[in-house]
Amino acid sequence: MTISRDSIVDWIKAFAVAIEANKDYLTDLDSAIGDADHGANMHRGMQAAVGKLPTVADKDIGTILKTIGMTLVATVGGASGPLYGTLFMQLGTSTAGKMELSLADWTAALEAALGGVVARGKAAVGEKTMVDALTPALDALKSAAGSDIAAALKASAAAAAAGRDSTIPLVARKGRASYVGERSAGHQDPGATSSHLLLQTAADHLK
Amino acid sequence: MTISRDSIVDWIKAFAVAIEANKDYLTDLDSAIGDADHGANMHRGMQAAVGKLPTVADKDIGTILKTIGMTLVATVGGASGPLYGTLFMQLGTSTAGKMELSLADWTAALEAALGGVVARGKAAVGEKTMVDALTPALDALKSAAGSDIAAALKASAAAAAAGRDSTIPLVARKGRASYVGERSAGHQDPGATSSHLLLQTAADHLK
Amino acid sequence: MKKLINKAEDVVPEALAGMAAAHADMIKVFTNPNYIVRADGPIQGKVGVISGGGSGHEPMHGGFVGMGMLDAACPGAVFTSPTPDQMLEATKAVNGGAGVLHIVKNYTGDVMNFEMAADLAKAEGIEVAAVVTNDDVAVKDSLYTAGRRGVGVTVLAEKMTGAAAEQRRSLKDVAAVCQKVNDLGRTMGMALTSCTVPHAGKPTFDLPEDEMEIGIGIHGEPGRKRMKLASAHEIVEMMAAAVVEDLPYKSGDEVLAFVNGMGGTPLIELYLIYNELEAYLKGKGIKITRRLIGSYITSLEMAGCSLTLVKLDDELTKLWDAPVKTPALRWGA
Amino acid sequence: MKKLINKAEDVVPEALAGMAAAHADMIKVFTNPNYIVRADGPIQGKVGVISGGGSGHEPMHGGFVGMGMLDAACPGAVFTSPTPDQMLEATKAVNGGAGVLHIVKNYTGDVMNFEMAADLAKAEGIEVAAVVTNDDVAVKDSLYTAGRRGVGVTVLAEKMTGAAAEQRRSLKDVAAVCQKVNDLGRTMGMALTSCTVPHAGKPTFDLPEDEMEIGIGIHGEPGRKRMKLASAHEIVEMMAAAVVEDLPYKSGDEVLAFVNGMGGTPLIELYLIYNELEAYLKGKGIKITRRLIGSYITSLEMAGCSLTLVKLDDELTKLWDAPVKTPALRWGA
Ligand SMILES: Nc1ncnc2c1ncn2[C@@H]1O[C@H](COP(=O)(O)OP(=O)(O)O)[C@@H](O)[C@H]1O
Ligand SMILES: Nc1ncnc2c1ncn2[C@@H]1O[C@H](COP(=O)(O)OP(=O)(O)O)[C@@H](O)[C@H]1O
Ligand SMILES: [Mg+2]
Ligand SMILES: [Mg+2]
Ligand SMILES: [Mg+2]
Ligand SMILES: [Mg+2]
Repeated sequence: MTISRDSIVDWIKAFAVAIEANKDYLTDLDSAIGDADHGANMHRGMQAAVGKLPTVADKDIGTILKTIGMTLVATVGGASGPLYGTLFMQLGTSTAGKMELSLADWTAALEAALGGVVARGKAAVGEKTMVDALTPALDALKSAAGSDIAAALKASAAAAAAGRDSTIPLVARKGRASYVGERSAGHQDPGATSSHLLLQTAADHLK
Repeated sequence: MTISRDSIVDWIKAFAVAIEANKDYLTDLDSAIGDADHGANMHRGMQAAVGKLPTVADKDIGTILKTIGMTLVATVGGASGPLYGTLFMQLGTSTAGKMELSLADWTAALEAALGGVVARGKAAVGEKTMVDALTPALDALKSAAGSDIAAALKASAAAAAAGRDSTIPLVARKGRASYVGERSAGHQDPGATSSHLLLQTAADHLK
Repeated sequence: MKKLINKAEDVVPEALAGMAAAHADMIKVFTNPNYIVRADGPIQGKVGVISGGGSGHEPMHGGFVGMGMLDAACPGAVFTSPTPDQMLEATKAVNGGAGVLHIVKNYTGDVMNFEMAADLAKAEGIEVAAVVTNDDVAVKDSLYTAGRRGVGVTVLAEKMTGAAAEQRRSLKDVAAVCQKVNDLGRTMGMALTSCTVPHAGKPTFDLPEDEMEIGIGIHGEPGRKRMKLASAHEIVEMMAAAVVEDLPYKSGDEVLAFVNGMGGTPLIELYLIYNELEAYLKGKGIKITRRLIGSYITSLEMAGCSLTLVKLDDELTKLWDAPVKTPALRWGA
Repeated sequence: MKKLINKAEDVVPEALAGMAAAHADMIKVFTNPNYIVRADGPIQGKVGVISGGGSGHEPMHGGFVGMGMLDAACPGAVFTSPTPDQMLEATKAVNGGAGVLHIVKNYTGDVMNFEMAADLAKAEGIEVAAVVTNDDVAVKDSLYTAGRRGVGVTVLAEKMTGAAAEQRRSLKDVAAVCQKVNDLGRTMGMALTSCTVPHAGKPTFDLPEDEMEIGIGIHGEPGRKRMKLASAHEIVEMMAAAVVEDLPYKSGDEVLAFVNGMGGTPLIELYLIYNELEAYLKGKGIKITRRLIGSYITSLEMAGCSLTLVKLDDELTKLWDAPVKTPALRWGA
């Protein structure tokens, strides 16, 4: 069992659809502790990314994912632009030349992606950022090593959901939400929420 | 029976109190068809006028009324400043040197005052201004010539009230309310309203 | 009422004190009666140019006092014409022997108060001329009204008139420039929200969340009509058409375009409006050769804008380009 | 949402088109990616000074492009940091061989995007330095936050840094001036009302009619605390105390005071606030020797203000006084 290139393309599209469906929700979350643009930012970026897909859909997975990353860097802006851009560029670097991915490939790619996000944003778990969704998702993937891909992806999405929820009580220490200090507690982090969507659509579409 | 100097002073004070009590009401009327300042304008002016009273209360009626007029010109501003200023200055000119007024003196003084207002503002009856309250008040005074002063003043106040009410259906043709054209119909004119207060307090206090 | 103020009655004196403290290099502020003069005036042999009106329209007029524009401004209470004593003192203060021009916006109160002041000044031997601005096309100009309101053109007229005075032209010539700007200028305004007069404490009018007022006055006076909120494109089309057709401005005309914010409108929206206006005028063959974009004649915190055009010729263009150094308008100095 | 716009997604490009049309004598606007450069640049031998950030803060930064201030500005989406490709193109466009300085407001997004752009520019052989402004005393500066936000000081730093670059100082010196202004500057802001991000379509936060938010950010980010609406006197006392005590500014200090409107605040209120600020500082023995009053770093239509102080010495005073000719700030030219 492997993850096909076409399902990677499907996943990108599905993520764009999920972002569109959750645009106002993400923006509402960002209104509470940020500046009310996370939904619009991600939507603008993913629309551009989907627009770029036809030019690379027949290339290898690494090229596709790198292109998505570069597109996001050039269109999203804000904090999420460099972070999601780096995430996809690292996914792409890790999968360069591949036409399909094993579970181990995918796990390694996500590890590289998370590494890139942390290198760029310097956030640790517990600081109320997308890292709080991505880290448990990666851990779940690692724990599922050797098992069925669908099950592993599902476990990783579930872990991302739990990670997302874990941000609610946290006091933000990174990004714009850190400016409100204690008042950020009680609100769900928008970036962790979009990151869960990323991994949920991955579980739903990668095969 | 005559009107005493002291009752003239009382009247000025009572008019100031009536303006204060109706400040928000006058401003509300001015909000609908003007610029929401008639109450504040008249209040500012009458406070200053009352403040000036002690310096002239022992002078003749003409001096008192002229001083009030000049004070209003220098403190009210807007359309009502020159108009009420002129009104009082003309009352003063007409009563120069007098220590008491007969009904005929008062009627002549109001005639001069209205003449001054019309000369300055060029409004005719029916154009939705203070002239609509002052004109019938003067007419009522004239009709009451020879009768009891109290009754004449009462009739003149009642006529001013009717004149004030007559402005409601009118379309404004003078002053700021004329800018709204047809939309001014249905609203009571603020200046006619304050002019009624002027004549009502006269009826209540002149003796 | 949400305002950065102390007591309603202290708004004007305290803001004037702030202006005085901030701009001592350009202006001097007198109180009781209130007026603002150029720090370097009176200038012998130069016509003095004065304006004034209610407060709440800042920077107009006080922010326009200085080299190349006004010699004095008389601020009244909020939205209330100043009084003759202010204008008289200002007239005397700026009199350099060449006469004084009063630029008066066409409101009954302003006109009457300036008239009384001019009579008093003339009685003291000062030559006074007056020009009444009345550029607001939203108001029907007929025998049955107080005529059109003076709005946006006033700002532009003050600039060009001030430049003419700076050239030591005669009172008659300076007044003629002012009259010419007024005659070649037209304005239309609109509001998205009401303003709140400090003394009144509540909005002058209510405007539902999906409506706007077209043809609003600068004191929150009701306008031509209330309509459903429209796009910037439609709003500009509607307002610019009313302005263009009124003079009318014709294909081949060169104009000064003034996109003005009413006080609560952010600059990003004014630039967007300017973009629409230029496109609209281009379609009519009218060329914008000079422009002013910003909040210069305001209505407290009202959100909205006004569009003003002035047809330019060589003389007016040069007067517009001439140096000006005031708190609110400055170039070439 | 009441705005003078067409579609939410067209606000930034249409406003940029308006700026381009309005100020062709001073600036050139490029699109895809979006950036604004001086019409007369690049200038050989002069350090290029660049800034950028989300839109919605107009006139910052685009309105500050021109002689004596910025060589380029990169406008992002509303309240969203621009992207590295914009900054890279702008950096290349203004490079006159003496290096390029990036002035970056301290927001995670801005810092990361500018870092990426600097890496790309360096890879193309352009010398790049960056100064991050972080003057907002409302935010706790600790290891556990993203640090203080860059706010009002940015405007003043851009002016003085631009003046230093105009003198042909080296990249190191120009960056040092910028750093110095930032180090000597502190700001605090407050809001009376929320702003509405066009894409969001509704206010970022709700503020009851009798409350205000102290320590607000320029993106409508929540501030230090929410309080009952207070008088201008109390508001200034509270904000100025936080600013003064932070550096701290001391008796005998000379300062540049910047009273900034958030976009929906009328000028009359800003002058009233300035009056309070000057009185407060006088009480502390701090002397305002230069000042800026107006809406220069805004948050769309938010009502509110911010107070910025920069401690001045001879060098900074001269840099402040140096001629500047941009759409939004202009003197001596
Ligand atoms: N330093 C960081 N590391 C990781 N994630 C971060 C960091 N800073 C912010 N984020 C994420 O970015 C999200 C906000 O993105 P967005 O609203 O698009 O950008 P901005 O904060 O610039 O407006 C936050 O919810 C958080 O998850
Ligand atoms: N030309 C005029 N003649 C007589 N009265 C007038 C004239 N113009 C205005 N008024 C009166 O003045 C009143 C408005 O006064 P006020 O609100 O104080 O001044 P402003 O209109 O300048 O704001 C109107 O209600 C009207 O009665
Ligand atoms: Mg955000
Ligand atoms: Mg009125
Ligand atoms: Mg008035
Ligand atoms: Mg943002």
